[in-house]
Amino acid sequence: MDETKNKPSEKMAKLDARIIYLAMFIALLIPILRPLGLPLPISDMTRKAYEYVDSLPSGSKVLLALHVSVGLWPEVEPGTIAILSHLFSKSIKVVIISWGADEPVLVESTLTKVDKMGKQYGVDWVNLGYYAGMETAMAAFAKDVHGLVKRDFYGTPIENLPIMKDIKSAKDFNLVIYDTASDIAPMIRQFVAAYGIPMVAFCTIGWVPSFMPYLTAGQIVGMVPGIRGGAEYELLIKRPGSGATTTDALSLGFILLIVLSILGNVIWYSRKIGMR
Amino acid sequence: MVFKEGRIATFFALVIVVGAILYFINRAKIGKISKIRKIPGLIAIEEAVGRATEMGGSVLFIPGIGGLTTVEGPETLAGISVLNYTAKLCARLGTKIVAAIRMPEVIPLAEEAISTAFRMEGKFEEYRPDMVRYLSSDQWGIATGAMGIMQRERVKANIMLGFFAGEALALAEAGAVAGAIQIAGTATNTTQLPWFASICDYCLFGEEVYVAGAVLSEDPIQLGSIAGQDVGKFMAICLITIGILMYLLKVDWLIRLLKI
Amino acid sequence: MSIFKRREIPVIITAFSGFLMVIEYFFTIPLVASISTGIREWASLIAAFAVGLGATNLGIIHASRVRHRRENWYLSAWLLFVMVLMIIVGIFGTTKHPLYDFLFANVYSTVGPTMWGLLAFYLASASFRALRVRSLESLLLLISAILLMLLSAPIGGIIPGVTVVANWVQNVPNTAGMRGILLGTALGAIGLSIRTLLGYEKGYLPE
Amino acid sequence: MEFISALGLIVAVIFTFMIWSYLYKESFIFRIAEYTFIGMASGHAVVMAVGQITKTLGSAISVGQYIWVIPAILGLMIYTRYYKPTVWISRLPVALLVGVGTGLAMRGLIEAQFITQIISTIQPKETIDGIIIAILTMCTLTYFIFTWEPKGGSTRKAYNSILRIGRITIMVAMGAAFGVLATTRLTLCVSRLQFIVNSLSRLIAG
Repeated sequence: MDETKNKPSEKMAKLDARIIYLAMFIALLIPILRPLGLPLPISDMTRKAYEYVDSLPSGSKVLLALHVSVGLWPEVEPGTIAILSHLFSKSIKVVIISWGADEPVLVESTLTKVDKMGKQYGVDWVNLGYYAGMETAMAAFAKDVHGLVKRDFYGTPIENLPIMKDIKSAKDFNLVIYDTASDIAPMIRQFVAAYGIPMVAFCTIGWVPSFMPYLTAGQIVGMVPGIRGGAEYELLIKRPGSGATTTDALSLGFILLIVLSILGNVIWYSRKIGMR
Repeated sequence: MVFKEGRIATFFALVIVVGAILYFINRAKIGKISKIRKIPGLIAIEEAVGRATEMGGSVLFIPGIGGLTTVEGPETLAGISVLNYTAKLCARLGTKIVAAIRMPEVIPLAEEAISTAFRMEGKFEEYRPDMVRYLSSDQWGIATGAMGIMQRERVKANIMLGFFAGEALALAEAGAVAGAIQIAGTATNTTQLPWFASICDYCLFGEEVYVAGAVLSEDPIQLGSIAGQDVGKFMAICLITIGILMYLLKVDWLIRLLKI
Repeated sequence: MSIFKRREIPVIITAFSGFLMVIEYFFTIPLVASISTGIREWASLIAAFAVGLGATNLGIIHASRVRHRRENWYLSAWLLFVMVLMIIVGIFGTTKHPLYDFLFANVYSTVGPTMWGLLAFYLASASFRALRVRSLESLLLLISAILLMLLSAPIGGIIPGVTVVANWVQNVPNTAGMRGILLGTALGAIGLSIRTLLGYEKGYLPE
Repeated sequence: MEFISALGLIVAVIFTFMIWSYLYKESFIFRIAEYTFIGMASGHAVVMAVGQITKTLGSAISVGQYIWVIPAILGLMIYTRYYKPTVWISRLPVALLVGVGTGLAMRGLIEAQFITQIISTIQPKETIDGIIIAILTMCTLTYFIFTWEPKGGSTRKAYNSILRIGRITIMVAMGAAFGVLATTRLTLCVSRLQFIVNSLSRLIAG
C-alpha cells in the first residue's frame, strides 16, 4: 500500500508512539487526581429519567434489572451508583435482579460505594441474584415473582424477606430501571407492553441510537446513556462522583484523540510535500 | 415430519442458497467456471511473505481466537485454510512461520495445515513442532503472547484471519509498531473491523474471510460454490427491494411470509 | 483402507453431525432432537479433553527450550512451573485453595482489565498514525469517527448540531454498512460450511 | 489493612505496570508477566477442563448413563496423534467438532444474520431513514458480489458507482464503530487508573 506508512519513518513512528502513550496517560490521570469539573450539559433524556424518579411517591417499589457484562460494567456503574443513592434518599424500596451470571457480584461491589442512608437489606432492598433464560425468565418473573424466585442471592428464602411480601408480580412495581448492554426490546415486551409498567434505561453509549425510537414513542420514560449519562445524573442529584471524574477524563481523552488524528494528517501531508 | 414454527421461511432461504451452491459446484465439475473478482488482501499475502523473507524476519499467523464447536467454527476453518496457503509460501521461500493458537482443539488443525504444506513443498524435514504455539485459552493470553512474539522474533508479516474480539486493537497496533505488513479480516464480530480497516495494510470484510481459502486454493469446485453464494445476495437484494416498496404501499404480507 | 483412514471417515462424521444440527433446528423430530442434543453435549466434553493438547504443546516447546538452554530458557522453566503449580493446587486443593485464590484474584484477574486499559494507549497511537486521509473514503471514516467521539464525549454536547448528525450517522449509514457485512457473512459461512461438510475444503485434512 | 490483601494489591499494581511496560519496550519485565500469565491461564484451563470432565462423567455414571463412555473415549482418541501410525484415529473426534460447529453456524447465521436482517430492513421505524438504510444496505451487499459484473457501457458505469457507494458506506460504518468503541476503551482505562490510584492511596494510608 502506501510507502510512507511503515518504511522510512519506522524509527520516528516508534518514538512518536511513546510520546503519544505518555500524553494519553497524563490526559486520563489528571482528572482522577484532581477533578476538573468541565462543563457538562444535561441532556433531555437524562433529565426525563431523573424527573420521573424524583416524582415517585415515597414507599414506591422499583425493580432494578441488570444485563451488563464485566467488561462493560464500568460504563454503567456511575449511573447505577447515582440512581441507587437517589432511590435510597427517597425511601423507595429496591428489588435487584440479574439476567446475566456476573451481575449479582458486580452490583454487590457497586453497592459498597453507595450511601445507603441507614436502609436495611431485606426490608428496603434485596438482591435476588441471577436467573438464566433471558426473555423466558423476564416473562416468568413479571407474571409470578414467587414462582420464579425462591431464594435471594445469599440463599435466604424470600418468605423471610419483608420486602418481598407485597411483591407478587410486575404490577406491584411503580417503575422498572434496566441497566443494560444489550437490546431493550425483550424487557419492553415483558414489562412495558404486557403490564404497562414505566421503564427507564441505563445503557451503554453504543445502544443509544437503537433505543431512541422507544424514547420518542414513550415506551421508555427516560434514558441515561453510559458514563456521560451517569455523570449527568450525579449532577442532577448534586453528588458528583466517579462519573464526573470519568467524564472529565473522557473529555480530555477525546480531545487528545481528535487532535492526534488531525495532527497525524498534517505531519503526513507536510512530509509528503517535503519528499516531492 | 413437522416444521418448527417461525422457521419455515428461514429453512427455504437456506435450501435456496445451498441449492444454488450445489448447482454451481456441479457446473464447475463439468468445466464451467465463473470468474472471481480479485481480493487485494489475498494477493498481498505473497508480497507480505516475500518482504518478510527479504528482511530476514518471520511470519506470524493468527487464525482468530474462536473455537470449532460454536458459530465461530467456520471462521476458524477459514483462517486455517489461509494458514495452509501461507505455510506453503513460507516453506517455498524458507521463511520462518509461527501460528499463534488460543483454543486447544484448533491445535491439531493448525499442525495439520502447516505440516501438509511443508510436505507438499517437499520440505517436511524443515517442519518444527514449535511452529504452532498454544498461548493459553485466555483471550489476553494469546494477545500478550503474540505481542511478545512480534518483537522477539522479528515478525515482518502479520496475518490475522478468523474470529476476533477485544484483543484485535492490541494485536493490530503491536504489529504496526513491530513494522510488519498486516493483513487482517474478521466476519461475525463486525465491531472489531474498524481497527483492522484503519490500522492494517489490508482488511478482509465479512464474506471475504470465508471465501479466502477457496480463492487461494484455485480449486474450480470450491470457486464454483462462491457463485452459489452470490445467488443468495441477489435474493437478499430482491427481497429488500420488494419489501421496501410494499412498506411504502403499506402491504405487509412479505414480512408475515418471512416470519412463518 | 489407507485412503479411508485419511479423508473419507472424517468427512462422513463431519457431514453427519453438521446436517443433524441443521435438521434439528427446522423440524420437530424427537429422535433427531435427542441425538443432536446428545452430540452437542458430547462435543463440549471432547473439547474439554482437548485442553490437554494445549498443555502438551506448551510442555513440548518449553521443555525443549530448557533442555537445549535456548535464549530465555529460565523463563520457559518458570512458565512450566507456574502451569504445573496451578494444575496441582487447582485439582488437589480445589480452586478454593488460598494459594489458588490469591493467584487467581491478584494476578490472573489483573491481566484482563490491564489489557483493556492498554487499548486506550493504542487507540491514541492508532488515531495519530492510521486515520490518514488518502481518499474520500478515508476522509469520511475520519469524520464519522470524530463525530461519534464527540457524541460520547461530554464536551461534544456543547457544539450545536453534533448530537443530531452523529446520531444520524450511527443510525443510518452505520446500520446499513454493518447490515450489508452481516448479510454477506451469513452467506459466506453457509458456503464454507457446505464445502466443509462435503469435504471440499482441504486446508486441515491431509491430501 | 490485612497483610494478604495488601500484598494482593501490591502484586496487582506491579503486574499492571509490568504489562504496560510493553508500550515503552518489549523487555524482560514484560516477558516475566507474559510467561507467568500464559502459564497460569493454561493451568487454569486444565483445572477447569478436569472439573468439567469429572462433573459430567461423574453425574452421568452415577445415574447409569454408560453411553457417556463413548465421548470420553472419543476425547482420549485425540491423543493418538502423538504416535504416527495412529494419527488418523485422532482426526475422528476433531471431525465431529468441526461438524457441530459448521452445522450450528449454518442454522444460526441464516436466521440471525440473514432473515432477521432483511426483516428489520423492510420494517423500518422511520420512512425516509428506512429507505436510505435499505438502499445503502443493498449497495454494501453489491460490494460483496464476487462472480458477476456487467460488461461495458453505461450499466458498467452505474454498477461502479453502486460499488463506490457500498465502499463509502462500509467506511463510514467503520468510522462510527471506531468512535463508539473509543468510549469503551477510554472508560476501561480510566477505571484501571482509578484502581491503581486508589490502591496506592490505600497502601500509603496503611
